[in-house]
Amino acid sequence: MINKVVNTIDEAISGVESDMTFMVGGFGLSGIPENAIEALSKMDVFGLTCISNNAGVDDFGLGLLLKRKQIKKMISSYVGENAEFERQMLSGELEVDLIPQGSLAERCRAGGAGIPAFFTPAGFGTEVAEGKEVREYNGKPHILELALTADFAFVKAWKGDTAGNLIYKGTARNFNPLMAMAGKITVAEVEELVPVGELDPNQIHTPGIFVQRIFQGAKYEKRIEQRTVRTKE
Amino acid sequence: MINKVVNTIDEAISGVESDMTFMVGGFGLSGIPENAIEALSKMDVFGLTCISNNAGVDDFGLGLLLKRKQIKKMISSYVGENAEFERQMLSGELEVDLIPQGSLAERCRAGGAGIPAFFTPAGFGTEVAEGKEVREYNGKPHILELALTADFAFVKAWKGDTAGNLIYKGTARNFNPLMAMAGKITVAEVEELVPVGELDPNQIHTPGIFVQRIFQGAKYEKRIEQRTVRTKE
Amino acid sequence: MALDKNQIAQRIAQELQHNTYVNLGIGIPTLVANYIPKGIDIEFQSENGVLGMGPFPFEGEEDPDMINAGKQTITTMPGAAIFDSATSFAMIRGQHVQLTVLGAMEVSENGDIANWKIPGKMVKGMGGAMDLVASADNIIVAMMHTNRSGESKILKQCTLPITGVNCIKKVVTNLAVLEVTKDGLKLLERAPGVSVEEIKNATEADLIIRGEIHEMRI
Amino acid sequence: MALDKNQIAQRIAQELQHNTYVNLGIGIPTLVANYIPKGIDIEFQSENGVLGMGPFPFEGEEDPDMINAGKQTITTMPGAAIFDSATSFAMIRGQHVQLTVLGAMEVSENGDIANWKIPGKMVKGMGGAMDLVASADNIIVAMMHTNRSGESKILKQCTLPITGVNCIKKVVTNLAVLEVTKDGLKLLERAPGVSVEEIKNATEADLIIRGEIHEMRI
Repeated sequence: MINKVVNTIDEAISGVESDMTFMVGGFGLSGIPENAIEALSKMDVFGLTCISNNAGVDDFGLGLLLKRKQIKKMISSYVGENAEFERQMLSGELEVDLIPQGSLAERCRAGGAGIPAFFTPAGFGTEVAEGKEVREYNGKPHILELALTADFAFVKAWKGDTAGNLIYKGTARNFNPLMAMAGKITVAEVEELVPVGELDPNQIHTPGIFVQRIFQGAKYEKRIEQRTVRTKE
Repeated sequence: MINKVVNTIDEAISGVESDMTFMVGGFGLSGIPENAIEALSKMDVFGLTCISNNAGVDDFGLGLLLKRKQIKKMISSYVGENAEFERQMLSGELEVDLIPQGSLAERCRAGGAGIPAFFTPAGFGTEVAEGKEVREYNGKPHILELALTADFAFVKAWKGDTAGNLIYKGTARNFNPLMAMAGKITVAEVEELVPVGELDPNQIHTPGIFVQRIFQGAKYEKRIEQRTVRTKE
Repeated sequence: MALDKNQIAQRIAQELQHNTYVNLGIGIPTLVANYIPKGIDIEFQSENGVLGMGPFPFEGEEDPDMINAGKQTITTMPGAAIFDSATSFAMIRGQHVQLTVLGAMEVSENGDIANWKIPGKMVKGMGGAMDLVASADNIIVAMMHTNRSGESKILKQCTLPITGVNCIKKVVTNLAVLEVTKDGLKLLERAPGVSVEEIKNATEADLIIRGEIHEMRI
Repeated sequence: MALDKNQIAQRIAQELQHNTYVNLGIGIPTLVANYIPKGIDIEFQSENGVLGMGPFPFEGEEDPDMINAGKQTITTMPGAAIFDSATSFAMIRGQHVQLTVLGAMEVSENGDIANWKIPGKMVKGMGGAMDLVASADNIIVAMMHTNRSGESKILKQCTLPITGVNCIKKVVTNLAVLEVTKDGLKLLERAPGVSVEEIKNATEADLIIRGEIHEMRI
């Protein structure tokens, strides 16, 4: 068994440097690597390119890095929950590459899977297709999209074992398994770290081979963005 | 909840016709849809194109269909366990398209995922690359491979629920989840069919959306091809 | 009388087919789930990774690990399944999700849709909308017929950056039900008490009007 | 004296790096698992969908749902993971598996390998071999130096249909350890008691021989 455990958050993020490219898992604030993001927001690293479906909110998630202007460029599908983000983008301080959510997910998976490029119908005829090769398949135009990889991928799971195997809970899974595949160094944080042998091999979502470092997060706020409820009748 | 249960094997394979393309899950004899294959081997359908990693053995699995010469063409990665197969192939009765195992798996997934084509390094410079587009990425030549789909996909899982959700056991998983995605009609057979609500939504390997019909197989032989053991000291 | 948002959702719900998988966008589309006709089995997919979405949770039962694509807390129905974002869009791109209902800022008579960007003003991103409109067999748009200034949002050509070309099949607005045909936009139904003339006046695009146009039944 | 198959496996085992993932092909490569050096942590991947493969099961404990890519019954180690074939080859193609050890019918001095087809005679298929050789950072071939007629299997150019071009890094045979360099095949070590001359005579390809060639330590 290959042991992936790191004992401190500093060890988990060691090697991170300015101008690197990061992937950060999560959808909205659900399933984001809270502890890694917080630690990064205290480091003096700047000029980062950040691949993440969303950009957090002003005071949580990637918003923390945006506030300190650590991020030079965001590659995302939806960034609408963050006022500081919008300000930096409209003022030109922040470069933004918006790409369709499905293409973003597939490009991360492709990066991890050694598939350098693939065709998708998403975005044909739109701004997204500008400069991209178009080819017809099954009577329908498709555009060629390239794989994405990153120097570091930061992901968050529910449980993990010391070999780096991960299990996610609910829709906190989202982009995490795909980014775990695509990071040169994938740093996984988990709510609960267990010894090998405790997780059912049939139920692993991310096999440990995709994870270089694993640690149990010190705490999880797990903030809810849109609390919607119904009342009991 | 959308109910996918069919009550008889006849209902499960209804609509199958000569000259159709089938996908059949399994690796060797592990995880093959035994009941569907047996039922097909009793139907008068011929001229089939069969996409399956392997071709069964002489008297089990796809060997049953080969014996009755129901298969016109095999698309596989490895067919070395079947003497009748080899005879038909060398005599020219059977058309065979051999493709790298990883490309086969990815082409099935692509077919199910609406990705019509992708680049892979596998097979560059070999017979497999003949007639295929070559393009360099990351300093390495890649070939363009096309998605595979099928009129029917026959897959086998360990447990399934009435909504078509599937859970596999061990390495019997193999190609089954990918072919389930790629069948126009996917017929899943399971060792145990349970009501909805019994399977943990977090632990579903194949979401029911990919399955059109599900039934509990009458019996499973689960033959072992290479029984290898060690002795207790 | 023009429909309200709930009535638009109610009218769209009549389009739901038995035993189909449906993706509902944010806003009016979400309301469609409240009006599923009796005897029609539907499973809702949310592109952040859930199939078999249920109603909102009871107060106090919200789970931060269980949200929909609008980031709202949700529940799941028996038979639900959870998956990653790549598998989710495999379902969408691979046309396993039969119907997508989504909102729009503009639609055009050839079936283009614009709903993701107002240059220089609103740049939130397309989220999953481009994948959805490029893939689904059936796409229904739920929208108000005109903007706040009374200008038509149903145009000969979209003026905003488009989300997808030639992709939507039907538009249900507060005034009318329209079908995108290869000859152009066909008026199918009008809101109760709204005349064909009123609809024509509220529509910049040309409308194909054949025979008598019946009122919607809500 | 030339090595036997177990000794070839033993020599290859010396190449194993700590904390790496390794895919072992059928035949001699499988034997490598028996000789993992002390202090070296390795996880074995089998391309049919398992990481953390263990030894063969005890008699009576075979599980038809737990096999390796050679269709042999296996067990798993604590920390194992099971996955589908696409994910398995994502690991391979994405270079997450650091080392592949596989057999060959022929290799050439520029690192080509042929191991899947003898035209008109043996057509079993390439299985996962083409994906493996096209992807892995490090590929070691385990093979006998010559065929049964005594002809070299290490050639200037492969005569059989190739599995991959310019991909293998090392060859360990019953006679020698060879490295594929950009200048050609370099002789690194010789089997105990086997002379450089004997190796040269058994090799059709040109060999780069620099300095003294040491005996392998088994």
